[in-house]
Amino acid sequence: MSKHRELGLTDFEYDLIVEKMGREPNEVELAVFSLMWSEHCGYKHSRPLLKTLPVEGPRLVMGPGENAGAVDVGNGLSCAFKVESHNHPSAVEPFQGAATGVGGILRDIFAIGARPIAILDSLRFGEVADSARSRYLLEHAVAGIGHYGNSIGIATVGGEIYFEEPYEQNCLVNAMAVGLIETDELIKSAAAGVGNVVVLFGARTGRDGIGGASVLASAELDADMEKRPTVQIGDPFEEKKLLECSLELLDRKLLVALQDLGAAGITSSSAEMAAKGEVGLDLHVRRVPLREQDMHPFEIMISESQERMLCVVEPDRVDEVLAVCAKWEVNGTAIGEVTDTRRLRVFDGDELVGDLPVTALVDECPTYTLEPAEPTTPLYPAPPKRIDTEDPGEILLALLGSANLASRKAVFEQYDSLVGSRTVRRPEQADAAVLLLPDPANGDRLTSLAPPRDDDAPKPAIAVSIDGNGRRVAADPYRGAVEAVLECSANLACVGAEPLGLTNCLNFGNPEKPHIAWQFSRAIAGLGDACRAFGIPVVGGNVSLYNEGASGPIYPTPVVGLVGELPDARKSGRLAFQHAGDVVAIVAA
Amino acid sequence: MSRVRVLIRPKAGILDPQGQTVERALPALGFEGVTNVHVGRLVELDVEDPSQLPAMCEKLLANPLIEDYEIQS
Amino acid sequence: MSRVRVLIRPKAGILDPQGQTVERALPALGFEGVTNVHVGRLVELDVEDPSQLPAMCEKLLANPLIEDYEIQS
Amino acid sequence: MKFGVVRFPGTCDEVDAYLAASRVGDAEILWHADPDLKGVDAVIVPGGFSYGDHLRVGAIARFAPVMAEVERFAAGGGLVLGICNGFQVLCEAGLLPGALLPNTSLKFTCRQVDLEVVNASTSWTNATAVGDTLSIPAKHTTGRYYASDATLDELEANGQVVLRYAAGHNFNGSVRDIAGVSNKAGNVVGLMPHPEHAVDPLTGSADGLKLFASAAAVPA
Ligand SMILES: Nc1ncnc2c1ncn2[C@@H]1O[C@H](COP(=O)(O)OP(=O)(O)O)[C@@H](O)[C@H]1O
Repeated sequence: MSKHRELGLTDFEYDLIVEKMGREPNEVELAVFSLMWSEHCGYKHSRPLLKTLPVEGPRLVMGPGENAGAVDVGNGLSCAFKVESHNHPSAVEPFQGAATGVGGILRDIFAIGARPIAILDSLRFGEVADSARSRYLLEHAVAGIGHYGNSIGIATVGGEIYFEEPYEQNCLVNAMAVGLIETDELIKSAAAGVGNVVVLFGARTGRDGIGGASVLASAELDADMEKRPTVQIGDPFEEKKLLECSLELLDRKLLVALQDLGAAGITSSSAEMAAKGEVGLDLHVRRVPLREQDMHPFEIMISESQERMLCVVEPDRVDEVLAVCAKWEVNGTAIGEVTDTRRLRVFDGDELVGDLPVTALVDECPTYTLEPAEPTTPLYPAPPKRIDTEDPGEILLALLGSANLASRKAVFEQYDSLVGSRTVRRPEQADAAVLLLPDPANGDRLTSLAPPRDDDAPKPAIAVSIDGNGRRVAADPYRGAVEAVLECSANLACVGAEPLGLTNCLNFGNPEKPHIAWQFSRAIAGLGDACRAFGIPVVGGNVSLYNEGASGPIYPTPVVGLVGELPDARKSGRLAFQHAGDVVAIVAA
Repeated sequence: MSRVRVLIRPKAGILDPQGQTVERALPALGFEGVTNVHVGRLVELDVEDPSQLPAMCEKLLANPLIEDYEIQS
Repeated sequence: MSRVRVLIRPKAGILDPQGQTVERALPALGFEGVTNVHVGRLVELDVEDPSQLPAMCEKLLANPLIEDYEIQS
Repeated sequence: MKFGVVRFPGTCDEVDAYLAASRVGDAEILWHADPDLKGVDAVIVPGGFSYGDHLRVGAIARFAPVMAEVERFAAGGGLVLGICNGFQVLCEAGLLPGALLPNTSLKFTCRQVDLEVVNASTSWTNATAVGDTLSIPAKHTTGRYYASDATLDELEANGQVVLRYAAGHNFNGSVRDIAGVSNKAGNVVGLMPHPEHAVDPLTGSADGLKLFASAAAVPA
């Protein structure tokens, strides 16, 4: 099979690349294109539909397109947030997969300058009562999330879990992160200023996540395939230093632009920075600090090693930037320059090993129109009957014993939900987590470390929640997606918060199949309509497609995360009945 | 019954944050000239049937995706 | 430069829940006849001056209050 | 009263400790690499994951330059409080007796616990009374307090057991339900639970503030 197909590119796409390059791409160039034009980076099957989502709202500060979206939460502060999936890595190695999922979404938040303050997670596994594998995945994914969030010192304040057979082979691990920033300090990722220096900082680069692209390695290295770890290992300690280092660099106004390295590593972050800034970049792969010395240029370009960031710096500030890196014991290395060529040029020493047109890489990835068709027969087998009795007592016991209804304490107790001392409603106290905002009435800016005073002034807060119900979406994709927004909004309402913005993670099967395309397009229509009806902008999100196991696709699972505001945290609602004698009422439309 | 030792270490090429941290800390403690530090796990056990050990390592003691193991008996 | 291994294990008599957990998990996976399981740490390193090792162990690699160590070179 | 709060790479709870201390006095962050306590009257070694908890909790942080100063300060009777990871660091440094082992569950656990005050005459508990119950969150993976029986007997005889988990609250398996201990003189105290997260009823409890208030009341 030809290399481009092994890398996931179609013949049509390959021909298009040759046309845009004006020649055949070499190995480095093909590796870079295959990643930039992958579903993950290029949104080939979802971009047109995502464009239909509403992105306007009175409190919107930063919409889709940047590392995370943000809404205005008053007093000059913005809340940045985003949800992302790490489904496939978690199915392979649940602890590291889930951990690096948290690490990745946190980098998105501090890449725009915000200090992360909270994490939420949304998990789907097979029936834990029946499946040892699902129990293993659950246990290790939860441990991985806790390990990363706890160690880096960011509170994991909420989430949701659901178990059913369609997730048996393809579990879902979605993580959402929330951060705060002074609105006028938000930083974008566009590279700018010809002659400015590109600095890579953070962990050393190894062969993590190179898996698929190893077809590009020479035969001799192929014999060493064993040595190519495709599992990415996360190091929250490194990320904690990276976080503090990034925020200090921004605080000192040393950076022109900042971007995290996620999927496709240096490749996608540099290409996107160049595309947004309408500039070119020259990168020198031999300057990249490596974990293994014998790496190929293409491996360095596409490695997914965790805990790295890329920034653009004016030449006379480079020394200061490197000094801040040294203070935080983080590697910092100048690896390139901003040019006016609008090309991403990769040098191995003096040799030019890749020369790529930035616009083609980032903005000209072909998109595909879906061909949705409503299925005529049910896509999922009817779930087995799990309660086989008429006896109400036994039914109640069976319900209470079901994993889907059981208390989540065993999970959320593994998460530090309190670090930061702002958690007013922690798990199981309310339907949404409530987090205190810095109180400007006390002169408390994010950076000033002024302690809140115990006075009678209102305590402004935000509320956050994450929800989704795949089974409902499977039954009716449009209404199921609407309901996800409704449920999440209702969760906020229960603590007294009003939604300001929404993020979402669209977990679906293979969109090239007409019935999946139908689920996908109907669900996005529902999501958009619900958001329009509520006046909530979609500030960003993530798409995870091809979630299928041997026995079929997962339930279509759009997960939505909401951030809302409440004027006074002291008045936020609780779940528990508070006083004997209080009136119990039901409110319904 | 024999006492067996299993040494479990991060696979070559896999990030070993513990080893890195220790290596970086040593000079400050006055220990120079130490390199290539790796931190792994040690499992010691009495087994009746040592032939079961490789399977035991693959299934439980080590995570073969990211760790190598060595059996010392 | 010599490659050295340091084996660190919980002191006898101190509860070792990791060892217990492994011991309990094994029968469920079909491995019988395993007892007396203990889980510790393995540190491997290249040292220029092996005479530094005992001090390194006492000071940093092990906590003598709760752990025993053994140097294998 | 001025508190200094130590920050190592990987420390997470220093801002909370700083804010808690600021409620009863002044506070300042102390950088691990500076061998300088900046003239503070009390030092807090806060919680988090210094050096990623790599190798063994607290093992690397105890060698930070600032810790040599903390040791000198403590030896001269200076007030030192270790919280969670800070407790682990102080034990590793030999400023406090004993060691912290993995929870018997081997799991990280975050839970509000009740603590019983056993000794109300240390520098960090003098604003409480013996027998008081304090509701304070605990959150850690390595919080099982351990010392040999002989040492434990000695600690109890000396009044060095400062705080115990109330019945049913010892989730980590600590010997004799010990949650916090002091040195012989009572100027150095360490505990696993996090008083800095319990300084405002809005976020759950204000009982933890009593520890900071205790130190603030000690004549400088
Ligand atoms: N995966 C998870 N991570 C963190 N917290 C969780 C998770 N799953 C559930 N929780 C928390 O546990 C509590 C109960 O969850 P759930 O039973 O899903 O509640 P709800 O009825 O509000 O949907 C909530 O506070 C929720 O945020």
